[in-house]
Amino acid sequence: MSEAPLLEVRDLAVGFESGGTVARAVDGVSFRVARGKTLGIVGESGCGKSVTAFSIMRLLPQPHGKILGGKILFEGQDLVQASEAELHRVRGGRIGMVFQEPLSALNPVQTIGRQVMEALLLHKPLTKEAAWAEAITLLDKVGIPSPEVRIREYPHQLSGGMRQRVVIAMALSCNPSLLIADEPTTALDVTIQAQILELMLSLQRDLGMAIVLITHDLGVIAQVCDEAVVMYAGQVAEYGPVEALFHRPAHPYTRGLLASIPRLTTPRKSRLPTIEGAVPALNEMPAGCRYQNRCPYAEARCALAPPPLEAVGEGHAVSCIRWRELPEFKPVSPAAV
Amino acid sequence: MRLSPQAQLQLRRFRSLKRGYGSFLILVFLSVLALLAELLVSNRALLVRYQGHFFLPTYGAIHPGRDFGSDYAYEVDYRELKDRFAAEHAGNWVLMPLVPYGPNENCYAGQNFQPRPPDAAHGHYLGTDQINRDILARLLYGFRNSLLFSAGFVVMVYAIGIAIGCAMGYFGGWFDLGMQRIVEIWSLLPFLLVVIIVRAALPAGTSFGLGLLLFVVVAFAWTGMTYFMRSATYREKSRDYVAAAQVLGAGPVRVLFHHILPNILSILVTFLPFTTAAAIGSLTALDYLGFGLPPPMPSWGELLREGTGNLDAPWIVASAFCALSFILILITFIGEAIREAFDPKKFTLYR
Amino acid sequence: MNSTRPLLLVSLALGALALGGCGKSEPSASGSAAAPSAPAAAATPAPAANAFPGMEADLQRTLKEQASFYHFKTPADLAKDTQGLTWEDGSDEAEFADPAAKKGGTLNEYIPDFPGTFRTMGPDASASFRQFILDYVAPAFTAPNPNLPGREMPQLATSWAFDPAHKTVYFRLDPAARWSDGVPFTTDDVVFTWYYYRSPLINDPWMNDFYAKTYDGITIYDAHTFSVTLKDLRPDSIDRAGNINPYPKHFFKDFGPDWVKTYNWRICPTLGAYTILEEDIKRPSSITLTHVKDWWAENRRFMRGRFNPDRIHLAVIRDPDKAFEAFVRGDLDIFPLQNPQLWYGKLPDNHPSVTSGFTVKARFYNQIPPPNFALWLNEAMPLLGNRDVRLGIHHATNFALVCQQYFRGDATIQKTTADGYGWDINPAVTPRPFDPAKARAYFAKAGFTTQGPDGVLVDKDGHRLSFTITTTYKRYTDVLVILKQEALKAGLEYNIEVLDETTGWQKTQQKKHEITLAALSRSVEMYPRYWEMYSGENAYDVPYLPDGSPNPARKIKPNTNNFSSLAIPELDQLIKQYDKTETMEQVKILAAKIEQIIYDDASWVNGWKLPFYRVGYRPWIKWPKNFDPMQSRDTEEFWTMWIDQDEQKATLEAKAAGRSLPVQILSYDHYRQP
Amino acid sequence: MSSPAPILEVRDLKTHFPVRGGIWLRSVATCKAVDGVSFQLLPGETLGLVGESGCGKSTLGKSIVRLLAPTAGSIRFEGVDLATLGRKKLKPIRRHLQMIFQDPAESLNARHTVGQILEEPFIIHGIGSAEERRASIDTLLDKVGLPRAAAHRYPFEFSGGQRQRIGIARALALQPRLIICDEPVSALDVSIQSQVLNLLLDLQREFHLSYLFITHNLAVVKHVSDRIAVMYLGRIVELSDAEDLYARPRHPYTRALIAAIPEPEPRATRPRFIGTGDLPSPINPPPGCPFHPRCPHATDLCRREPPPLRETSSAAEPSHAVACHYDLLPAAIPSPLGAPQKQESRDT
Repeated sequence: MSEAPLLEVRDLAVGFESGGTVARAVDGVSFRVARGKTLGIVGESGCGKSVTAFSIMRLLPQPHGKILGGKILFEGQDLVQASEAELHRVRGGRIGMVFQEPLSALNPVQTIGRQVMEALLLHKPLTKEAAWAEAITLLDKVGIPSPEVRIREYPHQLSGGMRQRVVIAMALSCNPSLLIADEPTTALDVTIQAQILELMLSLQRDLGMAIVLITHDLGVIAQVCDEAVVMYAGQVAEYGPVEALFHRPAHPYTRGLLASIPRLTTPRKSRLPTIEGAVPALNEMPAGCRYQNRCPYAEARCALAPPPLEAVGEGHAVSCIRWRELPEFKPVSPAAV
Repeated sequence: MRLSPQAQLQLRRFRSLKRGYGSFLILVFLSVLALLAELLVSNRALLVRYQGHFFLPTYGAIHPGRDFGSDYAYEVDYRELKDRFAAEHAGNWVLMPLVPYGPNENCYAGQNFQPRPPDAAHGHYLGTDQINRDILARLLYGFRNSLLFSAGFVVMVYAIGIAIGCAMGYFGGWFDLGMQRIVEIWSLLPFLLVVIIVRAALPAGTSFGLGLLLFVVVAFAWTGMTYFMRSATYREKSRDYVAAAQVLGAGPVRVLFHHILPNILSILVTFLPFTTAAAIGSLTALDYLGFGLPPPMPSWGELLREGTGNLDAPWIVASAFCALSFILILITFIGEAIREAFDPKKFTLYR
Repeated sequence: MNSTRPLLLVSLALGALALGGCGKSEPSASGSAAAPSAPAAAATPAPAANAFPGMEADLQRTLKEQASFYHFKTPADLAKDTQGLTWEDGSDEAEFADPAAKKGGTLNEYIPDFPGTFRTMGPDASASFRQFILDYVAPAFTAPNPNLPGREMPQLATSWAFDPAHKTVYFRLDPAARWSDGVPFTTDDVVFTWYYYRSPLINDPWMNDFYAKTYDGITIYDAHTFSVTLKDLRPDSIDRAGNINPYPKHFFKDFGPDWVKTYNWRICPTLGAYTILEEDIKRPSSITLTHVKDWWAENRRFMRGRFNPDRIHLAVIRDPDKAFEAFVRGDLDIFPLQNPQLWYGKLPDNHPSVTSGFTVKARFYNQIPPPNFALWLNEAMPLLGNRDVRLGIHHATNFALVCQQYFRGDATIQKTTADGYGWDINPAVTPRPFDPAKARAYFAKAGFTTQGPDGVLVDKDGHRLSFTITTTYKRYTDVLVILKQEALKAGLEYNIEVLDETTGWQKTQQKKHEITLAALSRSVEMYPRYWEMYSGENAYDVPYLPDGSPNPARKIKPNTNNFSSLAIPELDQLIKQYDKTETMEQVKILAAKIEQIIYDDASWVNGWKLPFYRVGYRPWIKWPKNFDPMQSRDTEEFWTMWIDQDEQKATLEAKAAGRSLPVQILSYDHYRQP
Repeated sequence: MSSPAPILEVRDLKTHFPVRGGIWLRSVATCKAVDGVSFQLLPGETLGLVGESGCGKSTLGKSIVRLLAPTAGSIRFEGVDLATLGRKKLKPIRRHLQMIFQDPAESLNARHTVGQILEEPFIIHGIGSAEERRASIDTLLDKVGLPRAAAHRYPFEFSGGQRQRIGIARALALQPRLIICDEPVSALDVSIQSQVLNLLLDLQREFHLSYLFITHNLAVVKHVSDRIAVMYLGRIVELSDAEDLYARPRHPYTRALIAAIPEPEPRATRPRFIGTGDLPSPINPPPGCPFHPRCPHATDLCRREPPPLRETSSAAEPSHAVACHYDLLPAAIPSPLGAPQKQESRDT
């Protein structure tokens, strides 16, 4: 990973203004995405993972959301400083986006063909006929059966999985180099989820694009990502290659998460390890490590200063000052069915 | 009853919205003034001292002229009485209200009927209308009529709208279907035409007073409320807290009154200012067209009509227009503030 | 007034004409609505549409079937028939128009609505527009001379002769008369006119009935000579026979069962001065009348000097206030200012438009029966059947104050129900004055002795002395408000109910009102009418038992103008006699008796009348020396004004330059009655 | 198998909804959300009910607590058939039959304090004086691990996990014997989910509760259940001991489900089965076996005849029923379930 990354987020800080005060929903987040790779951002609700994704596209809810600092370098261009016109070229052109709820991402009164076509025409100099043909090709590519028929249908006539495929087709319409997928499978059933994930991976292989996948599901991360960022309370807790993260988690939070998920291999009806307590509210964040109130290993010094990101291994970093002192993590035995 | 913290929060937020809260205070103040109109603007004296006795004529039965030494059996003219007592120096006196004119009274006895411009010397601060009635008095009493009308309107529309709308939303099925069709047909009836027809159908001698007018207007205004109540109930009914109550064994009455209604209360409160404005608007419109309150009941619509017909006497239309706009603006500000205070979006900034 | 409906002008809404500041906005209620519902004698069941053989065939069939009505004789017979009769031609009477009037120019006026039809008969035909194409402009055979009550003036007839013995009037028509489309006017049209009025197809039973009851037959002698025979002899027989507007037979060749539709927008050729050209119909904003080219009657006596403007532009302005503004602005040339709110309030003498001389204000005292504004007490209602209550109401109703302060002394209280016919009908009758004490005495007699806390009298059963006054005159609401305030002094409460025209009219016609403020407009006639408003048969279905006592089971008769539900046998007898009288002397004696009974009954509370009409107009509009004829009700009735185009130009230039012209506030009081 | 009397016995339960259309809202079709479901639930046992959205699992749960009226079949709760009982007669039974809902934010009335919410069951059933009720509320809050002061606060002041505890406390209030858990942890974050699951398991042990545990999460359901029923299009397609189901899934659908679980284990080498197609609509379920349009092994028989739920294990083994015409042993599963796919591309 010596070459320049496709996307580099540096020290990103995002705030939401309300009644005169600004709550920092994302605070000092940094990560990189290499070309053709998949980066997962995982965390619980409110940890800032979606805000980070929206910040990359500069799609924060206005007028309350603001980027307070940091850089978002995409193909060498800082999107934080980019003008609206430049952003417009980037969005849907170089970066595609897939949302959680496909139904709300589609216009209910237009056929899916028109919507895909529109996405195409916005960024490519095509005739209408060519765009139409291209739309059919795209729909075929995302695995929609008999696309020449389906193209005339309306979103409500499709199933959730098919809709998500359409959204992906729109995101792909201009051969983006980066696809940002915000919880793309959360609203879908397991079997459909597996299909969509499979589709995204195969498309990535074919088109060579990078993917930023935002999810709360560690299983999804493990299945499809190369690297992952674990976020907690607006900050990066740990990041690294998925193998390292799942087998040698360095942050107590990552460990807690991994332990608390029931797996097929977990003894039935056994007590699950838990993370006690809850995430503090944004305006009640403690000084120092934000995880300290829930951390079984917390000490007085954890409250002194925010822990820096320390390198643990190749591309693996953790934001915990005690990571070296933690007991060894017992990896879960590989799944066997 | 303790306000729920959400309600307290909403109340606090409403108070913090200066414009809306200020408008609310002004409106309350004006309403109190209007309700006490007789003490401020009236042709009846506040206090009369006559032959050692005190009289409080403001409220209650009329005093015929004979009671105070005049020779007529109809109500005494207190202004005249005041002058007479003052001239007699017999220890009798009369205390008149700030504006010593009634809303229906010809204030220039013996002179031509014609609009007269504002005349502070005579106490006609806003002038008179074309039959010499004090405009300030008519404005104030007209405002009271509007207030009473809208209060009654809101209560009745809410009562009917909530009852029918909630029943439709809660019971659903054929009842809902049937009522929906009825409501649709009912709300298609041309309101003004029906008011005219209803008036004609009433037996002679029935004066079209505030109550009856209210009844007729409400009879055609309740439908709008049912739509909101129906859909709100429908939405709330399908939420899990209702299911939870049902699983606990709660019956429809408990579910409706204990669970659903408190949860749609905020909709009702949000609609309140707009319903009030609608009531004032429709009363004014009906009066303007001459299908509202029977003359000579003071009303803003009537003043507006008279004013627009007498543009050469601009103080009539100006008074009515300013008063109406002012009140409607106040209500709009209040409504805006309530809506903002109740805005659920305020609770969540981002997901 | 020259009307095709000499007897049916008793219509409620027209009452406004004389008094209303916006009088023109009042449509006259259809005569048939006010008509007794007696079936038309001449009416036969309307033939089915497909069975109608066409107008010409139907006319021939009718002439054959009704040979006792339509007579055809020769010129030779005429000499025999008119032997010994004197032919009159009105030549000894002075004209009222100014022969020096200048022709030309455009007059701008307004109508409150675009007409619903150009027909002058049938549905929608009696809207205010009709006066511009018929009532005020189309000539009849003869018409009453507005300066000489009781005398006729020539119109289409050059001369006429009256044969009282045979109740017949002979007419010689002007051979030069021709319709505006050039077709000569002949007795063919006269025959058609009677056929038309008597045809059930016109959908107007009242008209059918009237033409059946009034006329016994017509006789045609030649193309320009005919006679009309009346059923009864009345003091105004000549007018009854002569004051009829003929219709052009050639235009009605498509007349049939669906004529209401087919003729709705066809423009009827006229014998009068003005017609409508297709290109001047600007729906919905205006209509323009154009003077007929080479009008046959241009130099005829009683026609010359009239109908002077070339064009009359009628803008449609629905809102009277807007219309007034348009007048002040200069968009309209003439505007009625009858209402004191207009004359004194909106256009006072010191109004810039008046002081700059751009608007002339004129008051013209006329002599016509005014609309009889009054409170009509419905005796069929509880309490109002009690004469003491009615007398109390008389004394508790302060119309004097209305006349003095609301109408600023311009109005006077009506003396009888029929003022304005040129003679004092009953000198013994005087309106009862406003007197709260007297009123309270009468109310006490009726049992209303205690005064409630609100000042309203209450009887021992707890009935409040409270009545609702129903009216359709929105603009007189203030009058009622004044009456209400005053009545409270007598312990009487009036509730005011202002209804729209249709509903209010219906309510009073159904006799569902307690009291109504209403007026019946009356045409300019020789003597008043009583039957419609005061006869018992218009109050109840069977008013009396055979012995003459009131029928206890009688039912209110709806759709009549007896607003007081008056049923007095003695009065009915008098009215019956009155309607058969042949001489004016008899008429006067009977009318005095009738008025006395109505007065004594006290169901009619005398309202106000205005003895003039008032208008504002531009200084370039000129009038004859005496302004209008004595018996004119508004400026358009006789079309005596003319436009001085030079002065118009000068005035407009002066106005543009901001120069003032002489102030003109005129009063023509040579016809003013003491 | 001699077992104690079942606490709940559902037999051939059907819950159909008319699909209305046109201005008169005539019934134009029937949505067969639950179409002939039978199972038993023993005291103290957890039966997991798993399936994808639209399979009818929630409808089944709601039918059992009679939030929905079943169309046919019986629901015997401790011997009493609830399916046809009126509201009045149902009320005393409801004390023993409670429900926990998916979204605690939705299932708690935002206008009531936690105290009011927890007091309501007692008020509805007229239990205890005000004093006693307050004491009960304190006990309940202790039980679910919330501070007693919570009684005076409102639901929105709590986090998702705490709210679900309130919901659980409410369900526990009347000391039920059976609780229908309708996706109780689906709306919760991972770290909270385990807390709630632990609580549910603790409570079960303490009060000898029976759970009908409805979820779409196969890992969760395996963790909490004794037995598991897999639903597909309104029917149970497989019902077995929990361990056995995962070890030896017999229905192709169950296999597809298990294969689709994203295990939090990179480089997992489980056989992957990516089924094609979507769940058909329960309004027009396919004839024959409802799974046949998606089943790689479907035959004409499958297309023609709906397979009954039949026992496949021998008497010695725990019961394992499946609704499939064929005995598909793992070895017999052909290629789509075969080699792991798309692994190599990620090993750079």
